[in-house]
Amino acid sequence: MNDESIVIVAIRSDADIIAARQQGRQIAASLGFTSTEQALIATAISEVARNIVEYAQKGEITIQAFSERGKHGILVQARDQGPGIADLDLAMQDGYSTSNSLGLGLPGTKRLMDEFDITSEIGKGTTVTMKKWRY
Amino acid sequence: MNDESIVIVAIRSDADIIAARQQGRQIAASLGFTSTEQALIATAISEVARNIVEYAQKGEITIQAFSERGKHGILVQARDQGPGIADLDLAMQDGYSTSNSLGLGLPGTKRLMDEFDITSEIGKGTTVTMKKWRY
Amino acid sequence: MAVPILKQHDYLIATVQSTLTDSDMMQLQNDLAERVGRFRSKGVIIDVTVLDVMDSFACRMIRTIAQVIRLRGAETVLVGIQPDVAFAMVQLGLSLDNVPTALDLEDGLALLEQRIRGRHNHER
Amino acid sequence: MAVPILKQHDYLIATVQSTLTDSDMMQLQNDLAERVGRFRSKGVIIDVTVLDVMDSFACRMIRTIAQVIRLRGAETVLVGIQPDVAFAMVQLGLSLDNVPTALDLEDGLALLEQRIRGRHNHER
Ligand SMILES: Nc1ncnc2c1ncn2[C@@H]1O[C@H](COP(=O)(O)OP(=O)(O)O)[C@@H](O)[C@H]1O
Ligand SMILES: Nc1ncnc2c1ncn2[C@@H]1O[C@H](COP(=O)(O)OP(=O)(O)O)[C@@H](O)[C@H]1O
Repeated sequence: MNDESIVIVAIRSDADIIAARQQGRQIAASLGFTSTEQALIATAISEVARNIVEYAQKGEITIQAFSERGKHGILVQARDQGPGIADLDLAMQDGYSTSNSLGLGLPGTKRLMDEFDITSEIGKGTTVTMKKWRY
Repeated sequence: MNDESIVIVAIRSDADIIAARQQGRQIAASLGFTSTEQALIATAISEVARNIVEYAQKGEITIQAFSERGKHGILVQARDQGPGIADLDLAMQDGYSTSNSLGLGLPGTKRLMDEFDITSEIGKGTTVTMKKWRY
Repeated sequence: MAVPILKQHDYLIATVQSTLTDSDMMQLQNDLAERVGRFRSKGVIIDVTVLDVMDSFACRMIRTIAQVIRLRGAETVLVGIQPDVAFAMVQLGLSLDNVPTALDLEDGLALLEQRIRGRHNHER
Repeated sequence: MAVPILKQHDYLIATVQSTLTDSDMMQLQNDLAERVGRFRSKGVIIDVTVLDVMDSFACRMIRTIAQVIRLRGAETVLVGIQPDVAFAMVQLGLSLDNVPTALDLEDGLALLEQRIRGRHNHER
């Protein structure tokens, strides 16, 4: 994969979650990430993709290589036009969940990646942008 | 080491963290600190040096002997031109961390030393100044 | 894809063959709960050797399955978590709670055997 | 500097030789997780006798390693924390969570032995 190509995976069902994380792992492998790092990236993708299915029903995940000031890595974005998140600080807390869930998805995903950014607007949707650098 | 000499350790990588704390231990030993106190000082240096690598990428640690109103001791300063800390009160709380970390570094370091002072400005950097008296 | 469940003496062995969807997981839970009763099984092994991701959802499902099996009077042991998967789980902050783990099927069977013997020989 | 890992019967013994960098720690974790599988080890001892500082980073790494090893079906015991190091850890407010500790290698091996026997005979 070169720096221009972007892989977009539409997320509608839990089969799509699996497809997205497999794509993520493959792209991470092609970019030279170690197998341990590939597992972290695939797990992060799985978490944000599941949130799309769970809370927004549908959305998409984009995965691409990127370079920035001499650093290289993988950029993953999860986007949906779902209900949005009212309190982002709360949503980022370990154990906070509005569903019958562990509430580790967002804070845990942040721990898996090097950079993590989430924006959300009520009624408009949610976007998670995350990066992992290749050392 | 006499009261005029200052040791400056540039901090850029985790090898530098190790160098800084070894320097700190040696200087503390030469100033007559007990081995237990040396361990406390070395641990404090390790924590602030790691924060430099983690949050500011680079900076420096200065270590020096000092005397003040009949008291003698060691003065350690950690300086960086990194992103700074938005809320110092929050950063000084046990368990507060913006990274995948324990959040004990700053409050714990304060417990290890006799005096502890932190100043920080967003976009300008952070300076931690700490002292341990020799009894 | 449904998970095949093998009956071996007092035990049931569920070998996860590929990444499971949510409904596969629910299916597995129902199948195991039902068969523990049908075969009067004393222990269940869930083998996740081929799983390359264990996310918070999968983790929660495994915990739930183990709790259900426990209420049906049997023990569950999870086997085959690969090193990379284990590390990702820990970084994510996941815990399996009280679900015991073993390296692989062989160790898992030994652990079940000992736990079930222990369970009968000691006060709980 | 990489940490040498010794295999002794059912156990692995990792003797930290000097202060570890972050990547040494990651390496140690990967090596241990892999070898627990290769040698079917039941327990891991991490010997930190020569460590002169255990900061919050090292502490977190040890906790993570122990959790990963647990998911691989083995137990971890930390041995050799020196008095000064222990005092600094306590002052700093660090806890090793559920990682059991022993005075030295000999006690660590005895503790592992007990824990592994205990694990099989009792409900956890
Ligand atoms: N894409 C999303 N759209 C709307 N709400 C979301 C989305 N992702 C997360 N949330 C909200 O944030 C909370 C925390 O998410 P998370 O940490 O992943 O935990 P969990 O999904 O286990 O509840 C969720 O319970 C939900 O209320
Ligand atoms: N030198 C620094 N530059 C910028 N931010 C810092 C620096 N040191 C500490 N911080 C901030 O303060 C928080 C608390 O620091 P600390 O108590 O050392 O815990 P930890 O490093 O484990 O997160 C950090 O998570 C980080 O956000």
